[in-house]
Amino acid sequence: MGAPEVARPGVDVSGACSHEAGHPLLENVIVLSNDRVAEGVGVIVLQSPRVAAAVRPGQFVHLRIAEGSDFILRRPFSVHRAEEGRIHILYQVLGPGTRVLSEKWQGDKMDLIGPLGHGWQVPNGVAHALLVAGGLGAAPLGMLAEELARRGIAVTVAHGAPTASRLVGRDVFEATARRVMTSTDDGSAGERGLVTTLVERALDAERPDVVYACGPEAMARIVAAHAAGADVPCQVSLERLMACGVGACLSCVVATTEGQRRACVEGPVFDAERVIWDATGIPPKHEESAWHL
Amino acid sequence: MGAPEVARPGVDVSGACSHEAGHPLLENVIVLSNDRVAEGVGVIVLQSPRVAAAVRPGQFVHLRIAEGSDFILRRPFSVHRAEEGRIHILYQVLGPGTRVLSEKWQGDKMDLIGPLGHGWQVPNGVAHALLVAGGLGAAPLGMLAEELARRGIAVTVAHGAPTASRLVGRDVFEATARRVMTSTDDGSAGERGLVTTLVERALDAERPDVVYACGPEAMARIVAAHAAGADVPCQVSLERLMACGVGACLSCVVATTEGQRRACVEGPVFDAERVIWDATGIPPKHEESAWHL
Amino acid sequence: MAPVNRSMNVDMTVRLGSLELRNPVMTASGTFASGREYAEFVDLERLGAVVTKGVSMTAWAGNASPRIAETPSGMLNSIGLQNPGVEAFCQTDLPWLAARDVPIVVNVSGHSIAEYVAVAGRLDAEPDVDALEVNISCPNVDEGGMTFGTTCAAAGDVTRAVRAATSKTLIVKLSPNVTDITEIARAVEAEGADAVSLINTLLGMAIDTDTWRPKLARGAGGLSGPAIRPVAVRMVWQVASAVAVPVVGMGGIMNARDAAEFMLAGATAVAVGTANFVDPTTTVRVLDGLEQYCQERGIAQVSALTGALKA
Amino acid sequence: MAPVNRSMNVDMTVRLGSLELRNPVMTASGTFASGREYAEFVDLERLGAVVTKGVSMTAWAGNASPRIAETPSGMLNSIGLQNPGVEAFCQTDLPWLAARDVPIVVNVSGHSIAEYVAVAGRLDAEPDVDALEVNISCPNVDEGGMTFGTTCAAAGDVTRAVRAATSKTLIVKLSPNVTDITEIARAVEAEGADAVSLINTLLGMAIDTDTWRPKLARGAGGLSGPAIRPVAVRMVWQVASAVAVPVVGMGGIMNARDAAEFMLAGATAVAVGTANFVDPTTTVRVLDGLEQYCQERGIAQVSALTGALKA
Ligand SMILES: Cc1cc2nc3c(=O)[nH]c(=O)nc-3n(C[C@H](O)[C@H](O)[C@H](O)COP(=O)(O)OP(=O)(O)OC[C@H]3O[C@@H](n4cnc5c(N)ncnc54)[C@H](O)[C@@H]3O)c2cc1C
Ligand SMILES: Cc1cc2nc3c(=O)[nH]c(=O)nc-3n(C[C@H](O)[C@H](O)[C@H](O)COP(=O)(O)OP(=O)(O)OC[C@H]3O[C@@H](n4cnc5c(N)ncnc54)[C@H](O)[C@@H]3O)c2cc1C
Ligand SMILES: Cc1cc2nc3c(=O)[nH]c(=O)nc-3n(C[C@H](O)[C@H](O)[C@H](O)COP(=O)(O)O)c2cc1C
Ligand SMILES: Cc1cc2nc3c(=O)[nH]c(=O)nc-3n(C[C@H](O)[C@H](O)[C@H](O)COP(=O)(O)O)c2cc1C
Ligand code: FES
Ligand code: FES
Repeated sequence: MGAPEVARPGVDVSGACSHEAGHPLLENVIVLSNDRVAEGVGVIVLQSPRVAAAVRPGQFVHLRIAEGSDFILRRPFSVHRAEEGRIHILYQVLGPGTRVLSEKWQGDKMDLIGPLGHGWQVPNGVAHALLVAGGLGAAPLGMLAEELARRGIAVTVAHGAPTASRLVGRDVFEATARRVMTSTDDGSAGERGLVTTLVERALDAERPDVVYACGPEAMARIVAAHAAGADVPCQVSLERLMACGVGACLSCVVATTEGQRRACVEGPVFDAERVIWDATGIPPKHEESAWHL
Repeated sequence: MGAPEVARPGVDVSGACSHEAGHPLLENVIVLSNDRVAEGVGVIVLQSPRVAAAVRPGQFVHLRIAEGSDFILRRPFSVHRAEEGRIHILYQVLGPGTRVLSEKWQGDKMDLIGPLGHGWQVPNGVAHALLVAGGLGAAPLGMLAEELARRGIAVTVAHGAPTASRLVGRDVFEATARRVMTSTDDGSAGERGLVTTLVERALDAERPDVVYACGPEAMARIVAAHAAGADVPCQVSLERLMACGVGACLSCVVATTEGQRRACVEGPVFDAERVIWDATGIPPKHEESAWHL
Repeated sequence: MAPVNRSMNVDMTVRLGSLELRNPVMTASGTFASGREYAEFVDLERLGAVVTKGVSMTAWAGNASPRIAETPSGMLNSIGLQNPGVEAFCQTDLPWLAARDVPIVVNVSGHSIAEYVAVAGRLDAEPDVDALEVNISCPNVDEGGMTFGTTCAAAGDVTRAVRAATSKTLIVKLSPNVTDITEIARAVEAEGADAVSLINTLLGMAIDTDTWRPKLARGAGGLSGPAIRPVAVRMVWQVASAVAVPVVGMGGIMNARDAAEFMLAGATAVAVGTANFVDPTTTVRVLDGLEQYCQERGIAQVSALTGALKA
Repeated sequence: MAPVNRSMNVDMTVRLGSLELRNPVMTASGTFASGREYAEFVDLERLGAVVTKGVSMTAWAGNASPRIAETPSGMLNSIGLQNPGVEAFCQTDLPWLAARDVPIVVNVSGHSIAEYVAVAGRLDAEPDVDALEVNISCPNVDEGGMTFGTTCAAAGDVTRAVRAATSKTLIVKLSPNVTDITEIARAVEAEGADAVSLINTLLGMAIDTDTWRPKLARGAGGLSGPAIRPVAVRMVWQVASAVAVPVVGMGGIMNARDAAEFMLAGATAVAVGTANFVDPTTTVRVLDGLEQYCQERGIAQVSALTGALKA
């Protein structure tokens, strides 16, 4: 649709084997804190110096929540924030794995693989970015907001959730963004309605140079359509079930105009215009859950 | 071999379906303490009021060590002591289940089925009993020693272990027995040698009315032979792998002169003279371990 | 999702041939004896049916010990159908169970077709027996057992012979250790089975890497528990679309969700096996949970779950 | 037990036909791509062999998503052999891997015998390929795949045709979804297989009880991981006593003890699959652990474990 190609220095985003610079590693981590921040939502802070030093906005870690047979698969989580030797994960309790995560105590040990995936790209010349977070979609946008602010790029955030208490990740946005627009389904905070309406308005009024969106796929798809209509490049972070997390198993593919691409390596952030939206890859409870707008 | 039949009031020990009086129940329990008492041996005290009130010496509980898929099977443990609402389990760390048990903290929750099995029987007219404990074989003999002492029956204990630090369960024996004879393989406590030698001597010198033995099956077998030779009735507590613990699955059978008998219901305590000793039912590491004399 | 209506009346009854069960939750043979041992934990009269341990014509001693081994999310067993024989069963266990108001399904074993027929004939004479479940799938006996369940011809032969010997509801229990279970299911249906039950255990083995011996004295044994559930659900789904008779589904059911999974795949009723060892109250927990599952979804009849899987 | 001699030199080499491996630890096809993704975690040159993801003649798109589901101690997958085709493989992955000093086993897929032959023929021309593993057991493709692995005739036909097309070491990968795996193993041995590998995944299914849909978009898929280990060990044990060619054992290997279990059951080499996802360093952990296991027991050659199970 004519949106300018997002420049990604040194990374060929069209090839099947492009890797983010920065090698993934296996790191033993220790829980520093684990706090409930909303109904069913927590922030866990992990001592993870090697990942904290290497992670880029939009990348994720693949966490082994427990040893033993109960969780054969690791669980992928975005790095919400990274600071001196620590990473923060903003998580929602949806199933057994995230429930066990919510029961971790300070001092508990786990291991993770990271940093993984292809994060958000900041094209040269961007002066103003619109970040769109649907519920827990705030998770991978936290580091991005901080990075953009650090680089002097103006940030507008459109943040939506079903209800006020689900507007998690606010602190980072409020500390970094020029403007935070808010909507809730029930009107308990900000406007009553959908975050996509805020996006339409922001595209029109603020003319951002780029849109970064994360939330339910249905939301991301509408945001992408609005951005395309406004001729603004848009990147979306997508979720897929992941076994290996490192590109080996092909469980996480996203249908794109270039064919099947692995969300764990070529994603989770994709150019929206390349995504073929009819594919579904995650359990629907996530769409029904608080991520839903 | 002419040993007088042990009288068991109200229990037909020869039938396939005899049950110990006292119904097993499922009880949620809380860890009150969990202390290491020797290398790889611990005592865990559980708040378990219903079992504590009903359990008889030699009975056991079937403990669910963890929820989830890692331990499909419960683990059987003798009740070492029972007091006001609490039971004590003396356990040895041998495999993954007992390792997880050793990592339990005060306040942790589990559940158990108990009291289970047919415990030690005290024939009428017994005035003097010999208890034979091989290593952790002390576990099911603790309650018995206390019960016998309470009933004014004289107790002699023959207690053997590979080395002094493995002589666990001493406190109960010392508090209740008229005499505690000791042997260790390495001579670090008591006599150097096998507990079976102590037994031979005690049978000869003290003429007990009954022998109660628990330890490696090889030990129990020799003790039984000595007892038979001395014409003293002997009861042995045997171990078998157990799935249900309540008599339903037939995984725990012991070959006896009356046919296959379930260790969880008709045992774990058996009249030694009825046991056909060639059967083996437990993983050999238990025989190789500190239970070994 | 609509708010839960805990007072909604769910019709929990299901039918296996001419046998109506008050609910779909049965016990899996060999894991519940004849119910007596679990009567302390479960009100037997609440169950859909009690399925007994396998009975043969004469007493079987079973296999050597060790007879079980724990495996990841499962267990192996090689009990070997130890049982005191059908006559002893009819004298002791059956009267005890018959005094309870619960349908009785007797699991039938045999080393030969003649033995299956003899056991079935003996049980046919017992008015308290509601149905027979013919086990052509036990991996733990040398002759008979599983071999009857792995070819269509043998499975059909056993079924035909037993069918002629009994007028009771006839359930045939299938082996999962086959290339195409639908073929066997069709063969036993054609010979008059009123229902099929599946799965029996998968043949498995575990080795003690210290002693270099099999963990089971017998070498191989039957794998059960949650580990096998995906295989069982797949087979129930395949069989339910291949035959017209009802399917009793089992294999690793630990809770009501698992039971619902089997029903959605096509099972009319379900059986709880290994889970009884983990939690002796599993059967009633599954039953209560299934009812609540229906209430939460406004489902008036539990039988509506059967085969309701969407493509 | 003798004290551990950590400096004892254990001969870790094993032979698969004419192919000598520096140790018995291989990767299981489809779980390790062509090694590149795990090179961050594992020194590939330490492995016995790298077995690649299945390659077919033309590019295959694979199945719809979701393609995986977690199950008790296991996982289901229905990747569907997505791959860019043998030509692309030879242009990109192969040269990368060939630059490492590690034997390369290429897993071969086909929808037809002609496709298997074409892929094998193409790979035969590549000097860097050390062996072919012919996958006649994938449950995740409609035509071909598992169907070739479930009858002796078809398994034999594929093997014969591929044998004629390649002079490389030929491993045939067997399906566990059969009544008698020894029969299939004998058929492929008779047609010239240099080794057999087993097991591929068990066909399974899981259903989402909220949506009433299968958890995999495709419906059924392949079960792997520790849940299936007892079935795999049993089959390796059966096959190893039925054929003379070496057996590569796999299915739920998580650590060195598990690997030893397969070797005791009769495997000459082992492959690590699902465990790579749990711990990307599993292969070398298994390798180091196996060496230590031998040292602890004074075993001078790891190959002495093969088939050493006591009765
Ligand atoms: C790149 C990426 C980043 C993510 N970042 C976050 C985050 O920052 N915060 C957060 O709360 N969640 C995040 N998720 C989703 C998170 O991984 C799942 O919520 C979590 O795995 C659910 O595990 P469970 O055991 O609780 O649920 P279950 O549904 O029981 O999990 C069963 C299986 O499905 C997988 N699964 C379930 N839901 C998802 C999902 N939405 N995405 C991927 N796999 C899923 C699990 O990993 C597991 O393999 C992210 C997912 C991806 C792919
Ligand atoms: C009636 C009875 C009373 C017992 N009392 C005690 C006690 O008081 N203190 C104590 O330390 N141990 C006792 N044991 C042994 C104890 O049950 C085992 O040591 C324990 O189950 C080992 O579990 P694990 O996971 O650590 O070992 P693993 O060997 O990994 O266990 C694997 C499986 O084998 C079973 N198993 C292993 N060893 C034994 C065994 N010796 N007996 C029965 N099952 C076994 C386990 O229950 C489990 O099912 C008793 C056993 C029985 C039958
Ligand atoms: C200890 C044990 C004994 C069993 N005995 C029998 C039996 O006698 N007859 C039979 O048909 N199935 C028998 N089975 C198989 C079960 O009935 C059931 O088919 C199988 O275990 C799968 O269900 P589960 O995973 O819920 O246990 C037995 C299973 C176990 C674990
Ligand atoms: C995600 C995934 C993809 C697989 N792809 C292939 C394949 O392409 N070819 C093949 O022969 N086997 C394939 N397999 C089967 C494995 O190689 C192996 O046989 C099986 O998973 C059992 O081993 P495990 O339990 O260690 O994983 C795949 C398995 C998984 C889990
Ligand atoms: S999760 Fe394995 S390729 Fe992406
Ligand atoms: S453990 Fe089941 S009968 Fe004894």
